[in-house]
Amino acid sequence: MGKILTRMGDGFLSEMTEGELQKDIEEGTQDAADRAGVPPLSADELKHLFDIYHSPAKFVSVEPGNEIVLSFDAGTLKLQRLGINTGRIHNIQIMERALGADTMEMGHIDYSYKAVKPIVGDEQQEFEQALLVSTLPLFYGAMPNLAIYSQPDGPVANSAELLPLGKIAESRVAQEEAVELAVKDMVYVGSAMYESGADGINFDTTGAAGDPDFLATLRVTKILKEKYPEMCIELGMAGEFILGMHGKLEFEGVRLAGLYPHEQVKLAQKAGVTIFGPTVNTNTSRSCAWNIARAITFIKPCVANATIPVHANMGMGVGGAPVVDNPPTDAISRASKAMVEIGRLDGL
Amino acid sequence: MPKILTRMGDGFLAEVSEGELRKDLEEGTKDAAERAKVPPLNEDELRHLYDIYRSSAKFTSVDIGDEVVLTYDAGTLKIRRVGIDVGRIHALQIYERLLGADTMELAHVDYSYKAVKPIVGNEQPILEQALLTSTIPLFYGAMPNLGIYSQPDGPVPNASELMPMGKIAEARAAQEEAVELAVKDMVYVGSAMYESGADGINFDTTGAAGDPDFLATLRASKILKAKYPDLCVELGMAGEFILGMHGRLEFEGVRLAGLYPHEQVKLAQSAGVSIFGPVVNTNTSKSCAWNIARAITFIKPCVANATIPVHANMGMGVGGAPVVDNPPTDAISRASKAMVEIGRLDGL
Amino acid sequence: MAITHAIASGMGGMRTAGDLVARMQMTRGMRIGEAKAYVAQKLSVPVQDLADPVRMAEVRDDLDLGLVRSLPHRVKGIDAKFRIAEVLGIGINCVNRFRGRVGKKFK
Amino acid sequence: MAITHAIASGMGGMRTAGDLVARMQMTRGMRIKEAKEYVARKLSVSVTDLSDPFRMTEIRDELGIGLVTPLPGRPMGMEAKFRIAEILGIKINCVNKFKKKANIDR
Repeated sequence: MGKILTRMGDGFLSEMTEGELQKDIEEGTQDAADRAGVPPLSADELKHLFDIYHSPAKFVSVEPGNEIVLSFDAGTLKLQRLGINTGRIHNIQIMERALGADTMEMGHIDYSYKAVKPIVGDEQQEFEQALLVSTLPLFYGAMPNLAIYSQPDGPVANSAELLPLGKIAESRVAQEEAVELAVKDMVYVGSAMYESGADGINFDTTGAAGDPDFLATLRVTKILKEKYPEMCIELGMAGEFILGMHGKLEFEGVRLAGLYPHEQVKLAQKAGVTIFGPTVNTNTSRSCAWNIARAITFIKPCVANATIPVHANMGMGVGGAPVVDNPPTDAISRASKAMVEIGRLDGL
Repeated sequence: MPKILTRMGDGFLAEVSEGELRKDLEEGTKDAAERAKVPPLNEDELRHLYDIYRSSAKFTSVDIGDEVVLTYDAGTLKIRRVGIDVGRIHALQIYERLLGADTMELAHVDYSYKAVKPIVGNEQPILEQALLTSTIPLFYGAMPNLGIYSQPDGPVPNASELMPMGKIAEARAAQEEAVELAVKDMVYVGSAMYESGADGINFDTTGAAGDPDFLATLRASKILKAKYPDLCVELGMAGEFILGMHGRLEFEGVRLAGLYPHEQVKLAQSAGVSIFGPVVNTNTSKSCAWNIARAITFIKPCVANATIPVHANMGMGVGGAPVVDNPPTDAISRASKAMVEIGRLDGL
Repeated sequence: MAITHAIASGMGGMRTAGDLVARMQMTRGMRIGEAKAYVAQKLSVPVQDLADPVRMAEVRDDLDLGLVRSLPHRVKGIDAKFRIAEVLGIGINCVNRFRGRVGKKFK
Repeated sequence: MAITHAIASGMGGMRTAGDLVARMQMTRGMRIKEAKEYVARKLSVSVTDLSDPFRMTEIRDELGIGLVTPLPGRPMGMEAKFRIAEILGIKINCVNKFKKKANIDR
């Protein structure tokens, strides 16, 4: 029985037997099914996954005709992070014309709506120029990033300092204040960029600061969609599970803490989201096969529950992709194919 | 008697007679002399100013051999503000090779040390790459900008909300807290940039939020110079007069509120500043001649008191330059020549 | 990362019809199958042509929807988006704003 | 704004010796006159030569301290700054950092 070359969630190459691979896939789907109370993958799906991860090819892909569209979080920042000294309009053109991107996004280096607010005029000026010279749909994106509303960076009391002191009520009040401020900033920036001609607004890494983060973004979406019914709003998540940092927050009668992707998408739809981006985090000490089986198990019922397009997050450390800055194409292409073919996605 | 074409402080063209021009110069210098309790310009200097502003030439300049060196605040941002989509290293190269800049400055669009802190790791690689490809001395610059430490943007209570409520002590406490936080941020970012190889750090528009702003910058300069004795610190001001927003703050026994440039420079020197940049604001309802006579009267004793190089701020709305985004070369070149020749400056 | 996904499962943006299918998801909230069928019908091509760069280069050139190679005298940028809005029968935010800015005659 | 000042009263950066005079202000806190005299002495030229682009182009080329129009084979950027530090007898922060990184810190 030949050894299969595979990778761990931290990117390291490792070898496993067919039996080990089979076991990893089964355990991965079971883990997700137990946590989210959703069905595990079927025998056919597990067989398909096994075939994808069993392949010795360096690169795999979906079959012709099954391609989906890609949206990009932190779009223009990715080139900046690599130290490529181009302007952001150049970056959009590089993504559009050199890399065949379906959509693109302009983002500010701090990638938080709060940080964009004071310089939104500078952002609009550049964004309007970008729209004149690009053809693909252009998002403006950033994170709700509720954490930076806490002292010493922001105005509200720091709930992560209050909680260990047992000041639960004070901590909740601080988080509720942060929600109000974040809603204001996101509506302000989202409106400005839409008025400048944006095709869409992306709320990325939503829920990074737990349920208040998710609540703020759902409320903003609702406000923006009422204000601009034609606006495309993409809501991308930070993890598979809404952390109950507050614990009691609700949106339209549904408690947010503890929701999994198949439940999150329903609220996103209610709020008026156009494209939903579920996320499943990668466990670095398990294999990529274990991780992708687990990720697809979370995502599949989310796609089934959706009436809107679903673009799963498949960047570094999410959606079965290993947690490594320089991503190995073998692992990414396997995750890409598996997620699209078994998860039945509309995009990534 | 022929009319002289001149400009008002708001940039509008106006005609004055020879007598009116002379009167404007005399009143301008007198205004500054009375406010700062410094000597007015002498007969020879006024005569020289008169000749500069009486000229009908579109452009004027210093005599050959009298040139000074120029530093630039908000350096790379100026290229971005006019909507040229180039990376910041390109912007530096444009200044170095196309515009003949003596020095240059790398800057973040928000231009505040507080806003740079969370993304300093993104700024450093850009600075490091810029240093590899440029020859002229390179500053990293931003504003102390104490205003953004106040709620709802920042962590401390808002002094300008507390003051009208009569909560003077609370307002002062809030400003003192902001000073502590700003010092930390400036030292953090300044150190990071110096460690990345910056030739200098520029604290621009210092004092914009009054005496706490100035105090924070003096303290940050002192700490940085103690840490890195070879670091060049440039300290540029926001206005001719330190606003007493707190009123009682002192640096090394000297009360900061109400200080004029010739007094500010002494404190800058004792804080270890390498280059001091005094500012005199432009009065838009007076002529450029009135404004420059007034500005030079403030700056001359500052230069006389200095043992370090003095670079007067001569950008939009300061140093006798009119308050207008698209600056007329006639007015700027006259102010430039007058300030250098009569103010006896080391740079602009 | 982006390149790998684009090759493994992406439609291919302007090389194919990826940007057009994305626009249907964004403006009408269509799921992938519906969006592809809609675009194919509007372009009068079978769905399988949508991800074929050879075929789509021809179709995009014929319909003036913007080419990934910037050829002289062809639409690029905002003018291509005017055509896309027309061909797909959708509103494009910046196209509408452009119309507003250039004067009444073009509304 | 910047262009007007640069023509009206600026030294001219790399077109002349503006960057070198700036370095003396920045590293030694010299006033303008002292800084110009220092640089002129180090370059063995007169102070008037410092703001003459014609003369300074020759000097900068001879000394390898960077030309505003980078010609092939001539020092530029970091290379030029190595020589500037040596000729002016000053420390340049990024040059020292570079030496460390490239392991030529002797």
